[in-house]
Formats: sequence, C-alpha cells, structure tokens
Amino acid sequence: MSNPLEEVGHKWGMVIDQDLCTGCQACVTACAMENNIAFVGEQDAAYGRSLQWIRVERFWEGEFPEVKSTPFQPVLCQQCGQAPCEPVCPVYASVHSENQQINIQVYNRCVGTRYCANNCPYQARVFNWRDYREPGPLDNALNPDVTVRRRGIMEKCTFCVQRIVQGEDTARAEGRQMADGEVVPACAQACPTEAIVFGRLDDPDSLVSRLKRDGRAVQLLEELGTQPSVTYLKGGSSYGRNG
Amino acid sequence: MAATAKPIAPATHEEHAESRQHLMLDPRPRGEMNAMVMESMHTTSWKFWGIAFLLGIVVLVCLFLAWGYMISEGLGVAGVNRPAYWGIFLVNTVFWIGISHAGTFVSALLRVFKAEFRRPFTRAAELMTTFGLIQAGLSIFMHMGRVWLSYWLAPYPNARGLWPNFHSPLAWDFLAINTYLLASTMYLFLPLIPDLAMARDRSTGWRKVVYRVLALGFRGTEGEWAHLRTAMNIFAFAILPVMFSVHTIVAWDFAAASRPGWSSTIFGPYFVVGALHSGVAAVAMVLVVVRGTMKNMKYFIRAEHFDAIGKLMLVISMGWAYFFFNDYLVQWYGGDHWTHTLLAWHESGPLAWIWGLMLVCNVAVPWFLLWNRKIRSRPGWMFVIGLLINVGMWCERYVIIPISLTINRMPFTWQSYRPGIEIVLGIGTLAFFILLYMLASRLVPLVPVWEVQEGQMAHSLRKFGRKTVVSVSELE
Amino acid sequence: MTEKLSRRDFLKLTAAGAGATAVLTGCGPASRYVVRSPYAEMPEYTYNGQSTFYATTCRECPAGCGIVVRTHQGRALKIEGNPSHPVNLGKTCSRGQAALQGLYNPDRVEAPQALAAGDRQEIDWDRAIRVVREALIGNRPEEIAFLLGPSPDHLYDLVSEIMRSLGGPAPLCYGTQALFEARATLVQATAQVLNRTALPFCDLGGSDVAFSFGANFLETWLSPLAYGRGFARMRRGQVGRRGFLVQFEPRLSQTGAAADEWIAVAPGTEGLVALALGRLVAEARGGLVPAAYREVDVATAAEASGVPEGTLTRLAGIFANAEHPLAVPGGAALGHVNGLEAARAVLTLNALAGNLGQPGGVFLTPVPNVHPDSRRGPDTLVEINALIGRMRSGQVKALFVHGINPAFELPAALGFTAALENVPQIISFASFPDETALLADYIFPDHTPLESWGYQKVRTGSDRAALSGAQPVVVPFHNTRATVDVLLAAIQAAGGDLAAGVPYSDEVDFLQQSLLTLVQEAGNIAAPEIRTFMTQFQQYGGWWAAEAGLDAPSTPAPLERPLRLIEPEFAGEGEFHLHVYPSPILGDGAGANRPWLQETPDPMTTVMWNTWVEINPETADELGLEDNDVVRVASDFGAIEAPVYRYPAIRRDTIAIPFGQGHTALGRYADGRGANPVALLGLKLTGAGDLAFAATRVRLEKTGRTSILARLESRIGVYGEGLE
Amino acid sequence: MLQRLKLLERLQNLARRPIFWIVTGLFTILLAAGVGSGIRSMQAPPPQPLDFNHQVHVGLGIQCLYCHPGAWRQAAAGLPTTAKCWGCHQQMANTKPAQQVLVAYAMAGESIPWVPVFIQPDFVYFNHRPHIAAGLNCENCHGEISRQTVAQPIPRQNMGWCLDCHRGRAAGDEQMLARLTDCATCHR
Repeated sequence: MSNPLEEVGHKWGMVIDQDLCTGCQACVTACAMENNIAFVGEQDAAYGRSLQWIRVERFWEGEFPEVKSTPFQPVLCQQCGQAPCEPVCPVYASVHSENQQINIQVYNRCVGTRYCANNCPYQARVFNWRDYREPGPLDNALNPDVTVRRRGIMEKCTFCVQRIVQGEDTARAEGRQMADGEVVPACAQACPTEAIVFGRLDDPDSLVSRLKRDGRAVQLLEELGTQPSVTYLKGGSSYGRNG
Repeated sequence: MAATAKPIAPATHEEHAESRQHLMLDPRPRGEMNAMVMESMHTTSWKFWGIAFLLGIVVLVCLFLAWGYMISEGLGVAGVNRPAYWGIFLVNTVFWIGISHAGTFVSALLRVFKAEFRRPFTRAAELMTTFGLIQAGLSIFMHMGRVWLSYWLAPYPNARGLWPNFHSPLAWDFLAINTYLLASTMYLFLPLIPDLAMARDRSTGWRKVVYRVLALGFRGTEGEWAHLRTAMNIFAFAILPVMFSVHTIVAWDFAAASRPGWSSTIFGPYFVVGALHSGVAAVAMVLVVVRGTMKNMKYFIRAEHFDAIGKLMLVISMGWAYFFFNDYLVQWYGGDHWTHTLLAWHESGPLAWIWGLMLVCNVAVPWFLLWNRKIRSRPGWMFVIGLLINVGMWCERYVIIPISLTINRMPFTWQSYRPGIEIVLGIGTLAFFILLYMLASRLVPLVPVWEVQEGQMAHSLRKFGRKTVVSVSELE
Repeated sequence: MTEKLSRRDFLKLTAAGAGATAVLTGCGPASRYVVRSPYAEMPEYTYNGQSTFYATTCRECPAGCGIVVRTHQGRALKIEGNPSHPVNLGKTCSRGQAALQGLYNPDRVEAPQALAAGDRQEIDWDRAIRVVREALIGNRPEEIAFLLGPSPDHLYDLVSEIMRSLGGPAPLCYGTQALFEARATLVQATAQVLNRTALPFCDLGGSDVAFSFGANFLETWLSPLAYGRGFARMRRGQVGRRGFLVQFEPRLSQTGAAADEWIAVAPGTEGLVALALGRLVAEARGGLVPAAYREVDVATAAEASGVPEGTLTRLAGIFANAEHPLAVPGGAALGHVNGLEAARAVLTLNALAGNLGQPGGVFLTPVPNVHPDSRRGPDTLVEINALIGRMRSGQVKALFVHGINPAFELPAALGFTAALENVPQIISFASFPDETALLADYIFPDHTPLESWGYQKVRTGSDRAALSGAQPVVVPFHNTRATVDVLLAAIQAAGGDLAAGVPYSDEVDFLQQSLLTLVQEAGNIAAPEIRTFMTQFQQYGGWWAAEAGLDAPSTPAPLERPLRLIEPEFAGEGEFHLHVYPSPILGDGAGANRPWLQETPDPMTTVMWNTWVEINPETADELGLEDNDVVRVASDFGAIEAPVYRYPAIRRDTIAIPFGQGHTALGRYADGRGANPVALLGLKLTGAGDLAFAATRVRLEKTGRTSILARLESRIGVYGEGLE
Repeated sequence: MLQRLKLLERLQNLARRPIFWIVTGLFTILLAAGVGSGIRSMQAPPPQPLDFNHQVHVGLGIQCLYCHPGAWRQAAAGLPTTAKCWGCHQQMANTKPAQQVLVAYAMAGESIPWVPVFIQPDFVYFNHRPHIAAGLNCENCHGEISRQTVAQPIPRQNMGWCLDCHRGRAAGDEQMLARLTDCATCHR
C-alpha cells in the first residue's frame, strides 16, 4: 500500500490447480483462437518456434513400471509484479500496466531485440520469426479485438487484456462494479476441469484470492522475486477436506 | 622539430640496434619516407583489384542481398529460436566490438603511456576500430526483428510522445556504441591530418581534391602542430574510458540479465580483457598482411614490433585466463542448480568441443608459443597465433550466447541452436571489413609517417662510456 | 479527366503512403482510407462493431456439447462453451475450439461436384438433386445404402425415416471414434449386465475411488468434457475426501497421467484383473464370495497380467474401503476378443460395490423423446462387413456417405476401398475433400456444422435427458447445401409414396416436427407452441429436462452368474502388441485439416504435425532405436512407417501409435502427413461383433532413415539428453 | 588518371554554366513539390461515393448521433446504412447529383461504400463511448464538421495528440493518469 498506484484499477491474478489439470490442451487451442496466434508449421514447430502463449509442461519420474508423469503444468506469462522483461526493453514495448497490474506487450512498438524473452525466467514469450500469415479464408476467424502480429514482433500472454478492457468498459457504461468471474481469459473459459481460475487479487473475496490462500499455493521460481500473478496449487487437493 | 636524429653506423651498434629495432633508429630522409608511404598506397597490382572485386561480390551477396532477404522473410531464415533468442548476430556484434577495441587500446593507451613501439602501427589499429565498429553495428541491426524501426532507439522528441527506455542496457548500448563510433572516428581522423596534408602535397588529380578537403588546410605550422597535439592528447585520454565503458556496457547486456551463467559481476572487465585479447591478436594479423603485401612496409613494420605485440598478447591472454578462471570458479562454487547444469552443458554437451577450442586457442596456444621470442618475431607464426586467438575468442562469445541460452530455468523449453543465414551474414561482415580495409589502404597512409619521423627524431643512441643507451628528447 | 487523374494519383500516393506506414509501423497493413461497406439495412440484433452470440452444438465428436459462437459482422470469431448446456456446462475442448478452422478451411468442397471421365466438375444443385432423386427411386430399395457417422443426429433420424418409407435397409452409422470408444461392445455389455441397451454413465464426480480399465475418458471417450468435470469434482472431493483414480492400461494415456496410479497390465488381461480385483474385494469385505467370482484364480490373473499379487491386494483394499468406489470399462480394454466379457467383468465390479444407480456409481442417461423409433447404438463391424460384402458382390447400386470417411477410418483389411469399385454410384456429402469423397462419383457438400441446422441426441454425459440444438451461426460460406435439404428436395421431386411418407418441406420443417414431442415436456423451454419453442431452442442451444435425473439400472443380479474370460487371441504374428489409440487432439482424423489442431501438442508426447511410434526406451535400446528413427511397423495385414518416440510409460511388449494422421487427402494440412495405423489392424472381433482393435501383433524393422518429430518438450531438459 | 581528370574538369566547366543551375534548381523544386503534395494528399479528404453535405444536415438540426449512433454506447460510431438515409430522402425530391447517387444505391438495395475519414491504424483500439461519457463533444476531436461539406481529416492526430489530451484531463489524479496513459487502453 506504499505505492498509491497499487490501488488503481484491478490486480488480476490466476490460480492453476495442477491436481485438476488433465493436460488436455484445451487452453492452448482456445488461447490461439482468441488471440490470433499463428500456426508455424511442422518445421518451425520442431525447432522451438511455435507461438503458443500457454504450454502444458510435464516431466517424467521413475523408471518403468513405476514411471509416472509429473502433474501437468500449464505455463503462461506469469504477469510478474517485478517483471524481468520490462526494464530491459529499450523502447518500452514490454511495459507494466499500472492500471491492470499486468505486463503488456505493445506489439506496434516492438522492434524485435528479443531481450525481454531472454530475460524471462519462465520462457513465456514467443517471437514471430516469420510472417506467419493465415492463408485463405482462415483469416475470417481473426479476432478484431487483437492486433495481428507480423514478423519481428515479440508476443506473449496478455491475460486476454482485450476482454478485460471490454469488460471494464461495459461495467463502467452500466455504472456498476465488475462481478467476480465476469471476465475470464480464453484459457480459463475453456478449461474443462476449471483447473484455471481467473479473477481479481485485490478483492479478498474473489474465488482466485480464496484459492491463493490455499496451503498448496506455490509460485514458479519464487526465489527470483518476480512476484508472479499466477499461482499454482501443487499436491493433492484439499477441497472439502475436513479440518 | 628541434631535434635532429643522427644516422648511426649500423656496424658500430649492431647488437644494440638489433634490440632497438622497434624504435627504428635508422631514419631515412623525410622526403624519402614520405615517398615510400605514397608509393605503398599507389602501387596496386591487378591481384589487389581482383581480390577487392571478389570481396565486393561477397559483400553484395552475403551481406546486402542476404540481409535484404532476411528482412523480407523475417528472422526465421536465421537459426535463432526459443530459447536461443540471440544467436550468431550477437556473437558477431560482441566479436567486432572486441576487434574494435584493439585500435583504441594500441593507439590511445600506448600513446598515453608513451610506449614507443606503437608508432608505426597506430594507424592500422585505429582503422580497425572504425571498420570493426561498422561491422558490429551492422550485426546488431541484423539481429533486430524490425530493423526498419531501429530509429526508435534514438532519443528525440517525437509525435508519439515516447522516449527510449533508459533502464534498458540495450539503450545504454545504443548510446555507448554510437559515442564510441563517433569518438573513434574522430580519433582516427586527428592523427591522420598531417599525413593527409603530406599526401595532398604529393598527389594529383581527384586524389588531390579529396586530400585537400580532408586535410582541412593543414600546413604544418608550429601553431597547427601545437593544436593537433593538444587535441590528440585530449582524445587519447578521453577515448580510453569510452572504450572501457563500451565493452563493459556490452557485457552488462548479459550480466544485467537474470539468467544462469550470465548474472556475473565480473563480466565487465572479463569482456574488456576478452576484447583486447581478440583485438590485439587481430592487429598482429593485419600487420602481417600489410607488411607482406604492401610495398615498403618491411621498413616500417619490423620483426621487433611483432615481438612487442606478442608480449602484449601473452600478458592479455594471462589476464583473460585469470578472469575466465575467476568467473568459472565463482559460478561453480555458487552451487546454483541451473548454473551447474549450464556448466555441464558447456563442458560435456554436444557442443563441448567449442568450449574446449576456446580454452585451447585462448590460453594454451598463446601460453605455449608466445614465450618463445623466435616465434614472436616471425610474422607467419604471429598470423597463425592471432588467427587462433580470434577463433578462440569467437568461440568464447558463442559459448556465452547461443550455447548458454539453451539452458534456462524452464527445462521444458531447452533447445539447441543451429545457425542458419547468420553464417552467410557473418562472412559478409568479415568480407566487408577486409574490403573497407583494402580500400582504405589505397586512400589513407597506413603508417603515420609523421609519427614515425617524430619518434626517430626523438630517439637517438648516445654512448656513455662503453654503454650505448637510447636517449629520448622531449618533443615539446 | 482531371478528376480521374487526381483520383488515380491519389490512389497511387495513398498506396505508397499506406505501404510506407505499414513498413514503418508494422503490425499488419495500416488501413488508411479503406472502403467500408455498412449494411444496406441493419440486420435485427446487430449493431455496428458489436458481437452477436449464437448457441449451437459442437459436432466435432458425437458427445454433443453445447457451444456459443461469437460472430462479428457476419464472421464467426470464437467458440465458447454454452454455460447452461448440461453436457459441458460452458467448457470446451481443443477440437471444439478449432472447429472454426473447419468452417474457414481453405480446402473445402466449395460446390457440388461430379466425376466425369476421371475429372471433377462443378455442377449445379438442381442437377445434384436430380442425381439424388434418381439414386433413391431409380434403384430397388435394398440396393441403396446409407453410411453415416456415429452421431445420433437429425440426419440419422431423417434417413432412418426415408429408408423405412422406402423399405430399404436402415442406415449404418459407424466411425473410428465409436470404434476406439468400444461403444458397441460397451452397449452390449450394459445390456447383458444392466438389462438395458444404453450407454452407461459413470458418475465419477460422486465417487471417491475410481478404477478405470482402459477408459480414456479425459481424452476422447464418450463425453470427455462431462468426464473431465466429473474428474474435477472427484478430485475436489465432494464426498469429503479427495478422489483416487487408478488407470489399468498397457500404455500410459493422458487419462492415466492424470490418474494417481497407473497399472501396466498386459494387453487383453484387463478383464482378468477386474475379476481378480472382484474376488479380492469380496474377500476383503468378508462373507461369501459371490458366484461371479468363485472360479477366479487371483494368482493366474496376476501372472497373466503382469501385475504382482501384492499390488492387486493393495488396490482391492483401497476399492473395498472406499465409500463410493467405481469401475469404468472402456477403450482398449474392450478392444480384445474377450472385450465383451471384460466389460461385463468391470460392470460387475460395480455391482459388487453396490453402486448401480447410486451416487458415484453407474447410471443410464435417459434419451430425449425425439424419434424414439430410430435405433440407438452404433453399428458393429460385423454389419459394416456385411455392407462391404454386399458392395463387393454388386448388390449395392447407390451408396450415400455422410459424416464418416470409411476409406480412411476403416481397417484396410476390410477391403472397403476395393469394394467401392463395384458400387455404380457413390454419393458423398462431405464438406471436405476426404479420401472417400475423392473416390465418390458425386460430392454434394453439406454445410459445415457451424452453418447448419440440426439437433443431436445426448447419449451420455448429461445428468438429464437432453437434445442439443444446432443453428447456423454464419451464412454458408460456399455454395454448399444441407444434406437434409438435398434429400428432402429429391424426395419432393420424386413425389409419390415416398414424398407422402416423408412429409417435410425442408430441414427446419423437419426439425420443428421432430421437436413437437418435446413441447409439452418439462424442460428448460416453456413454450406453448412450436414456433416459440423453436426460437427458445435456438436461444438456449437445445432442450433439456427441467429436473436432473438419471436412470438407475434394474439389475438382474449380475453377481449370481459366474464370470469367465476367454484367453485373449491376437491377429497376426509379431513380437509386439499394437496399441492404437485415437489422438486426443485429432480425434477420428477429421481434425487433421485444422492447422491449429495439428499444432496443438499431443498431451503426452507433445508431438505436433505427425504420427509417431511409442516404444519403451529399454526395448528401443535392445533394438538399437533412437528417437526419430523411422521404423517400419508391419502386421500380417499391412505396414506403415513412422518415427520412433521413446515413451517411458509403455509396456515393453507393446508399441503404441496414435490414430488421426496419415491422410492421403483432406487438404493441405492433412494430406501426406504421418501414417494411418488402421492399415495394420487385423480383423479379430469382440463378443459383441465389433472390431477387437487392440488384438493385433506387429513386427518392427529399422529403415535406417530418420525424420525429426516436432515436439514441444525439450529432449535435453526432459530426458537429459546431452547432459549426462 | 588523365581521363578522370578530364571528367572532373568537364564537371567543373558544367558547373559554371547557368543552365546547370537552372536544371538543378528546377529539379529540386519539383522534388520538393512532389514531397509536399504527397504529404498534403495524405491529409486531404478521401473521395467519397457521394459528396455528403454535413453542413446542410447539421443545419437542419439533425444530431450527429442520429447517423452515427454507435458513438455513445460502443467503440465504433458507425456509418449510416442506406436504409437510414433513405428513410428521410424517400420523402423528398432528390435532384442534386449526390442525392441521385443515393437514389441509385437505395434502388439497387446496395450499401454505400463510405470511406471513413477519421481512422486509426489497426493496432489502435479507439472507443467512442468513454469519450462521450467523459463529456467530450464530437467537435473536440472531429473539428467543425458542421461547417464542412464532405468530412475532412484533421492532420497530426497522432499518439502525442491523444496523450496530450489524456494527460491534461488526468492532471493531478494519479489513478486517472494511470488509466488514461496505460498502453493497454489503446493497444492490444
């Protein structure tokens, strides 16, 4: 509360329950469809150039037959409070939104130094290595609320800021506060098990704030002090447990 | 110009003279020396033009056409990917900035410390600074995803109401490199003025026009010399901090990032020493070529100069090894999991041979060979050693940038880097550097004649009893 | 003149200016001075720049999830779940999300086509309708065959009605989706154990311990979103503690990865394990072991399945002590010659647990009262084989194909493609140029689902009877026509008894008349008459019963009959069991032409854009196989080639290949990509007459080539390659 | 060498002749004129399908929002549909050339292909609603449209122009400043 700007607008946050994530990739596809993310084709995808803003990670533990995959972990931009990507951009294309308390990427300002991506400990940023144009009538499905990126531009998860801004505008036009869960990003909206929960962290009663207080809550690479807005719930679920 | 050097009979002081060859105590008349230099510029064989033509084609194809293709296609034609967002472009940038350090170091630092052996080759080194920086600038612009918007890095009032982000090491870089380019070009130009005036007085035709313009009407009066000396003195002192800061800032690009292996406080001086390592080695290489291919250069550039440069290279190699060891030890001792993985990736990953090559070329080769004075004074050997050191230093940057970028804190994304068009573009920058140097060698006296003459005037051998010593007379 | 000049100059200058701005600012062409065409007349419910949302049904798989499509100025932009739809409650899967790339696919059949002298020519719809009319009335009824997809939709109901009216054979509905779900086998097992021909619904959400025998219910099985929701409820612990899921299968599936424990049972012994568990559970509970389990020998089962007896005992203890234990049969466990018995064994385990019709147990989903006379289950391979036999012998004169791509989906060993040559007239209604359509004489492209009317019965996954409704969200993008409309137009043109027997003017009329039976039923729609009903049906995206209610099965004491399993048999020779599973992303292969589905990584292997062969790393070492080595997988029935993926979680005697790629048609994104494993399948059958798709043995051969698989995961970071 | 010298001399000789300077001067003037007219035409109103007279319509007392109804409640103000124009014009004698163009469109039932004059690049998301809600008048940004016939663009309506106004309105209010200068307010 030392910084008066903390109270501005909203502080958006996300909680991902890894005990519920089934790794189904619905979030990945939903994100691509909402945010005009281009597909890159097999060759570039094989070379680490695919443009998914969210990826589902899994590792392996043990040897057959006791082998087990680790719980699925969707990794997206963690929308850090102290984001390493922000100070290094020479042109302010990667900036902190004081209003929404997220990191935004201003595509039209990006000159493509890729420093932000290097400095992102979560490797959550992707770069348009080519002009990945959507051919033919496929471009009919492009979302007019999201800028179509061309070659040489860094992009990343924005917490679907177009939905946030629109939701705020609607609420303001109707002269009311936004309800919890009124605005959700495409991934949380699609998630079949509701493992991804989105909401306002500045509202202590919101679902996401309540979940964040769960004893299982951890943050990715907490030791770096990036203050992520995304919280993971790890280990067996404790919902409905007695005591 | 009060002092006059006395010719010394070679027979009398043979053993001393040999050890003082770098002072060039066998002066020739000024007119003759000037003519020698002019002749070296004008004696151009068809081979020269053949090579220049070929290089021009290489530059056109490998640099401009390839770059144009990359701009129109996007960086996908290069090998950069996630997580190796920076590839050979940045390797080359750092490498060329390193090369450019030699000029300033050899020229300014040795001038400030009045190291006399510098005289015949300051010009060659200064040219390297400017031309190397041009390649560094090209490389970093190639690296940008939208190079056509690079002017946004410049701070100027604009319609968007936006400024560059001065928190970003890249913004510092932009300013530092530009400052350095400007300063080093001026520093190249100042000592060039008397030579240009000399050339003006000895040329005809279009060259005369060019020299007349460039020489700024220098006639060699006492006053002009006094002003020039003052200016050069100021610049020599001023450019040194600029030089150190530039490579330190380049190092901060890495050190300021929060990545395993990069966040190292020693990167600043480590990079500076690395730059000197490759730069001085490159000076040696250039001198070998200049001496071997241009007329009359064997008089100006002598085996003893190579000997002196070889000593310098050895010392710098030790300095580099010290910093490398220091960095390695601290990183390793720190015990961070990711750093350990990174070191393992360096040492035993599929590209461990690059890491090994780096150590062999940067440490083993100079340490084993440069102890030997005979090797030091043989241009052929020096060329090979210089080349190896440059290969080693290039490998060092390759290890620090694309190889290290493979390893980050998200193992799910680790991915090796496989260069694409950057190799072609790298060849293009190299060819451009050589081409610029070749063309300059026809336009600019590669040896600062006046400086050599000044040195010869200042030094003379005097006998004190049975001993012969070199005396230096103050010039001012 | 001057005006012309100035305008041209202006255009040039603006073009240059726009180009310059585009170059300088980036982010797509800057649209300085573009022409806008506002509506001549503003459509109702449309505002400039505002999105309109339409509720419809996702038809990428037969589950029947409700979706809401965001449209903007006549373009469909985004698919979102329908929050009030009882199947998916507002959630969507990858395949549903990518449905837009079907609608706007660059490789659609854009107009009706006829094959003439080996060449495809566009024809007009009048001629198309004449062709259909001739096919329907020009042949004897038994010479007509309809082959439809597995969805229980309005087209199936209409075609059933047409064929009844004609007196011809009922339409066949089939598809690999249903095959890999083992639907037919499951339905028959349910009929035998629970006494009703229906798909069982396993209430995962209410259970606290669930044993899944091969059911990949989080991927493609029956209704993945409904089961996903159930899984989440189970994990959240609705009954007071976090649910525990155990997966029995030879290859760790995505469902297995999300489970708490994975038991690598030998292929074909899942039923045996279920029986052994049943006996152990009965013993653990004390009292008399029911008749069903008297003949079960746990030690034999343990040996055959490769699961240690201790593990079985431990698991049986967990099952016995659970409040709401549940056993789920499905997938590859049922794809063996003893699949039917295995399904019965698993369902009987539920009877033993006493959860039939109990919360956290097994229910039967009631089916809405629409065309109750049309058949319920999907057909089996035996019936398909009979059709192919008739085709081969020339008894089929006209074959209509819709919603299925048999030339791609059916096992090559069946010889469908060869049999097609003896069919004089093949009419495909495919929206995409798939393998079958390219073999057809005519392609009369149907609208893609997002341009179509329709309904789909919810067979399972909903907690109540539900009929999912579909409506066009955009104007048809190409010159396509609804198959129902084409059939009805042909029938009207034919006139006579046929037209009298199928008295519908068009598709919407058919829908309205079909829905008449629902108007009076208590549901989400309160409308006195059909027009209002229809409006609300469109608005809500379907009809569903007002009250949640699932049918409890009436059990004829399944525990009293002894259960026996026949020995698993395998088709062909070879050192490996072949485990073919439907790709969780591409499903039955129809998704292979959606570029974003191709680029959505497979959940387990993270591979994109290709087919791979999963093999245990130790086995791979023995064979000297590295990642990306192309191997030739051969059975007695066929062979394919694909790169190796060293998969840590698969039995050493099994290799697994995902189904979905290997198209030789279907447009630029699918064609020539990967390999189709159905080429390998032998023709062993389950007790229910469906294909025992997991009962094939194969051999592996190195080809010496390599082909790099596009995977999202890092082989360095995940497998430590190059770091040892 | 000699030839080079000659070339140089020739050039020097040429530079002494007045025709050289005249040609060079003309060329420079032409170039400057070209650049100027290019820039000017970028700011000139684009040709419209029909020369709609704003002055007359506003003079008749028609509110801006009648034809651009989106402005007060959504992002896009909207351009009038043919039906909207025809609603009034069908009741009058359409004699002027522009009116006859309208008649042609209305009779054909086609939409009028208006060319929007005030447009922003694709990456700028302008929303009319909050601006109207903040009490701005149309004229604040669009100028005196009521005195123009065909709508004319206002030059240099760029980011700095937007920001100047935003900063001015948020003066002293840090919350408002944060919101009004947030990148995501206009760029997504």
